[in-house]
Amino acid sequence: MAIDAPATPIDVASIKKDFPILAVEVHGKRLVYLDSAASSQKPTAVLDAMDRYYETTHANVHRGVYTIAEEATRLYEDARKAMARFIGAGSPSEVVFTKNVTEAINLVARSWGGANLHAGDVVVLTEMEHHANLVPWLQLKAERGIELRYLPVGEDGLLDLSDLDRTLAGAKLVAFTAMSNVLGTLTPVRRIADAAHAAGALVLVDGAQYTPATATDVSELGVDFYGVTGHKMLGPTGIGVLWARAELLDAMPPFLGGGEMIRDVRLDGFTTNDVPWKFEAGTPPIAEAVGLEAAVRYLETLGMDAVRAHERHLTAYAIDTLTARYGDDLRVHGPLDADQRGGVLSFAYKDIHPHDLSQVLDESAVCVRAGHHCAKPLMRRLGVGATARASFSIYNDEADVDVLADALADADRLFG
Amino acid sequence: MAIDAPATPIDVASIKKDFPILAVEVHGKRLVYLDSAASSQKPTAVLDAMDRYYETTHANVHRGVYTIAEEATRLYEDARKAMARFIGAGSPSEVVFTKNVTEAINLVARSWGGANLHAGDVVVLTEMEHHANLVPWLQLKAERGIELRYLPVGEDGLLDLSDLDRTLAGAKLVAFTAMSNVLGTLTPVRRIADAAHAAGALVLVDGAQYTPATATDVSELGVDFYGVTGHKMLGPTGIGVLWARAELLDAMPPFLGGGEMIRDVRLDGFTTNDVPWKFEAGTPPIAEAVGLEAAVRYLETLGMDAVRAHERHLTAYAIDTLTARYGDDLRVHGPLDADQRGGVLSFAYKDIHPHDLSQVLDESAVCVRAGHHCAKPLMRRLGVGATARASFSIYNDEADVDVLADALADADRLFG
Amino acid sequence: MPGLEDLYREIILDHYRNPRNRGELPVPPAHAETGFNPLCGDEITVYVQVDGDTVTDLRLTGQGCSISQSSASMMSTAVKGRSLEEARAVIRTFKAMMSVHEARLDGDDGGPVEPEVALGDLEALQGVVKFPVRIKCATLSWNTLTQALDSIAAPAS
Amino acid sequence: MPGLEDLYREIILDHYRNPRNRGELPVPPAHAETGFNPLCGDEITVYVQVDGDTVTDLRLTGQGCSISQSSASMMSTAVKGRSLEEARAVIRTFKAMMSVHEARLDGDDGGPVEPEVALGDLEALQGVVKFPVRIKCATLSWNTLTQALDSIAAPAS
Ligand SMILES: Cc1ncc(COP(=O)(O)O)c(C=O)c1O
Ligand SMILES: Cc1ncc(COP(=O)(O)O)c(C=O)c1O
Repeated sequence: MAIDAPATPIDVASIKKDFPILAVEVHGKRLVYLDSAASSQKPTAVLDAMDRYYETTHANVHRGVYTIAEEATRLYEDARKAMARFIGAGSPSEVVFTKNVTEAINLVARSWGGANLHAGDVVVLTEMEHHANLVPWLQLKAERGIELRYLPVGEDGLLDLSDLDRTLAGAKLVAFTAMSNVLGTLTPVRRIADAAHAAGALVLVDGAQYTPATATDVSELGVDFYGVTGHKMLGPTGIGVLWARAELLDAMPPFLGGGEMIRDVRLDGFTTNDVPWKFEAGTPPIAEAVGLEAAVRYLETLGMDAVRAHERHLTAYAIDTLTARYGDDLRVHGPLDADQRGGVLSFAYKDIHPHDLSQVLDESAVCVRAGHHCAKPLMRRLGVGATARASFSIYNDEADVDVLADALADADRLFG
Repeated sequence: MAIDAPATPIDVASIKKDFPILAVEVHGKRLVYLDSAASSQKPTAVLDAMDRYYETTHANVHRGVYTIAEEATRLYEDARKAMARFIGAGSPSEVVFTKNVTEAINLVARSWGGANLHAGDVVVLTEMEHHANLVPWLQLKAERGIELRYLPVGEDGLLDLSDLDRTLAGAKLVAFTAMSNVLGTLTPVRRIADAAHAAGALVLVDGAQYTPATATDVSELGVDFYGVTGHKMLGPTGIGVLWARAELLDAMPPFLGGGEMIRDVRLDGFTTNDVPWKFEAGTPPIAEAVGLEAAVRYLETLGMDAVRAHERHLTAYAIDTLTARYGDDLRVHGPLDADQRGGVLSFAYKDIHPHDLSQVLDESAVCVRAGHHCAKPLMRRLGVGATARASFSIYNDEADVDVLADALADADRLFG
Repeated sequence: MPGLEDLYREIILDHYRNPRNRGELPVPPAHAETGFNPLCGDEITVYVQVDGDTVTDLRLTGQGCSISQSSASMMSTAVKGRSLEEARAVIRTFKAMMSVHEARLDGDDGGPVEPEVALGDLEALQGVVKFPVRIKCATLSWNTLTQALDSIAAPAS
Repeated sequence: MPGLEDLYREIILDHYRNPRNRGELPVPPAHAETGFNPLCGDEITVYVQVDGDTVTDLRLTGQGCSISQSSASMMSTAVKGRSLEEARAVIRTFKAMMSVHEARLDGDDGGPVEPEVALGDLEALQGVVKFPVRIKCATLSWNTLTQALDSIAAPAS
């Protein structure tokens, strides 16, 4: 959804008021939430939309004739349309609601992969994938002997594409993240997708970090499968999205079996419903879809280009501030150029373990994540066991970065 | 969770005030919600718990050191404990959160079934199962040639167990509902479970309708796997539960792959986390778990024996009222004795199609479901294409039944 | 809120009570296709006999609500005896009448379409569009007929 | 809210800065076991040498936070030279000290347990129970040692 009009800058002071949790105090101090890459906070508009739904309209969808059931169905399907619009899908029927992006990727691995991947078939991943885009393929490797190849990560934290064509040769699928949840790296999606298609492979992109941070258009990206997760984009927990090109979804066998996804069931067999419902077994996350639509509308009102500009600025400010202040004591993982990364900043400070760092920062009510960030292979590639990671969203500003910078000095006092 | 103290009767007038949607008007009339078997309404306590969580505590669970992440983790794991207590589980580690009960049953079919069911192995189901407990097994039948046998439904709407032992002979699993979502029939869970175990089979019970309606104790029921779904028991959409005996869960291979469910991931393989997390790939439904705990507490405060007594009474009242008023023009499907059924009442009225009936009832703001209720094989067994179904919860009273009875007369005027 | 009289017009109830063209046709030479409404369980089987360029006969079996049954019955009278091309035009026009709101439910945003042919009695079904869930009832027989005509045009190899 | 000084006692920081018994032992005759903290990525390998009834040597490699490293270091000094039975008693007592709150996180409700042996310096780790997420850090090496002792007791066939 590219927006051509110049973006109105993000007004963080007013945005902060939309997020009730930011008024919370921890240890008597204002909460400085720098962990949006793990899960974003939710604006009042999202909570209100869900409450309003439960308080006026709730009923199970797709099966009721009465007024509120019809209205619940309409709201649920409207959320699908909003999501389709937000990621540039050709049609809402290409949008499948899942419980999170992890399920979306598993759905592709089990359904499309189950039908199309056989012993010896090649799937190309990268060294910077989240476990959500590693384990489903490792499961297929263990179960049916597919071969996995990895695009390496260079010293600069970018994907090393020097051997791209050879790595892609003969591959059936290339699956990779559009933005690293550890390094912040933005990957060249279109370039890899075009090369993959030229090699005869399909392309799955994990958009969990990318879509909350930038304008997304799946057809401009030129991909075949795309996944996002609601809770990282101001939406509720319990919902994710798989988008796939219609003809792929049509041809794929069903995944989970149950209500909603069938056309007919007999004691000896069943036939499946049309897409996207074929892939939505059981009662879907109805209120969560309503909440996700409110999140999408909130982001659309800000404009995703403004969101990107804001986070780009804040990331550059953070890199500048931290390195100016701590010099060689602080090492930023990944590209230093904010144009090449989203608002996710992994760093090492002296030799203080990230766990200890995060614990000390918590005393200043600063929330940063410490650990492997569900990317253990990348940790091994970086030669570390864990990193400390600060990540930014629309409700963060330079003052938040300054609090982080100040709080690092405390860690120094304890462990220096 | 059997409660021995005599149950305090349900005070519907005061309960109605806890459910905001019941104050809504449709076509200028008070909403009479008689579709709780499809999805129950939510008390303010549940919505408040989720709002409070998002407004004060939200962070991703299990990975953060900082205060609100630790608190979010505690709330999520407390919800697991509450759920364990509510269904009489031996330990919270036997409780896996899923997106709905459909996923819970698919998890057993794919994980346990994938490891233990081979061509020719027998799974016993019943003719009254919901598609959620049919399609996963039909998928395994199509994929690997397991054999399905069905316990029949008698003319009285009860399971016909006259041939039970022969049906169970050689079976590996018996999977059935504790309460029919169409007929309301309560099935003899313990008796079937004991017979199944004697025959060497494991037992999966679909508790989607049973647990919202009666005190549940999985060890008293004597089952091996048990599933429930949050949105039918006053909880939010987007969450369900699989309970299974610890040693079964321990031995089962993982289901979905991704974050949370791993111990270690390398480029060439992975090892799994402990139960229950082994089965919870990706960010779980955190707020939904918090909401579900609030729902469980709400039900515990009423007392499940009181809930059962109330719904039993209302069902008997409805059967009496409708048959007294409409005689042979109205036929109730399933057992007529309220002791043998929960608060779910499928019926046929003259030869008016259920769809038309439901449409006409909606004019009186009466919400009943019309259709196959995701139980097409049972529809065929009953010799109908669809039924109209009224179902009751704690917020329904005799006045609601009376409105239903009156509204049926309108249908008569139009179609009689 | 639209009233029930918008939905249950007299002509609809008449076709429901006295369905036209009920029954089967021998297959072959006729072609049979069964459609399901996965939402409510309605099933309809359309038997269609095409000779040369003409839909010479059309019969219906199955069960469903007043809307699905009367729509099927009206369809049978509207299509029987027509040329294949005319039959397709009727189907397109009827689907277009339904589509604005069916689209609403399905997610596709098809705009309104100019009517190609007069729909006559079938216009009574226009009231259905105010009840989006019931649109699937009204279109079930039409989608099933389309499938039948498609497989006559391109027989399975 | 407990303060950081409850967590980072001086003795803990000392063991973190100057870890005892770092290194490897030749396998065999020693036995090695690696443990992972799936939450944060900490890894620890415990090398343990048992001769007859005695834990004659114990060495540690791996990486982790101050809590996991100091707990491992203190464990090594507490267990080395002890009989197998004494070592197990130390493990049980330490785990009991951690368990009330670990249970909180895991869901198991184990009540408090009478200490079987004096824990000495290890008691400094008691402050960890106020930071439930860090308990997994403190118990990592202990769980790994338990696994090592178990597989020495019952060697894989
Ligand atoms: C008996 C029974 N089993 C399973 C289900 C499926 O529940 P869900 O759609 O929440 O997975 C239902 C309700 O739809 C039910 O009534
Ligand atoms: C890049 C990436 N992919 C996948 C995921 C998994 O998302 P979820 O846990 O919502 O399924 C995450 C976040 O945890 C992520 O950052």
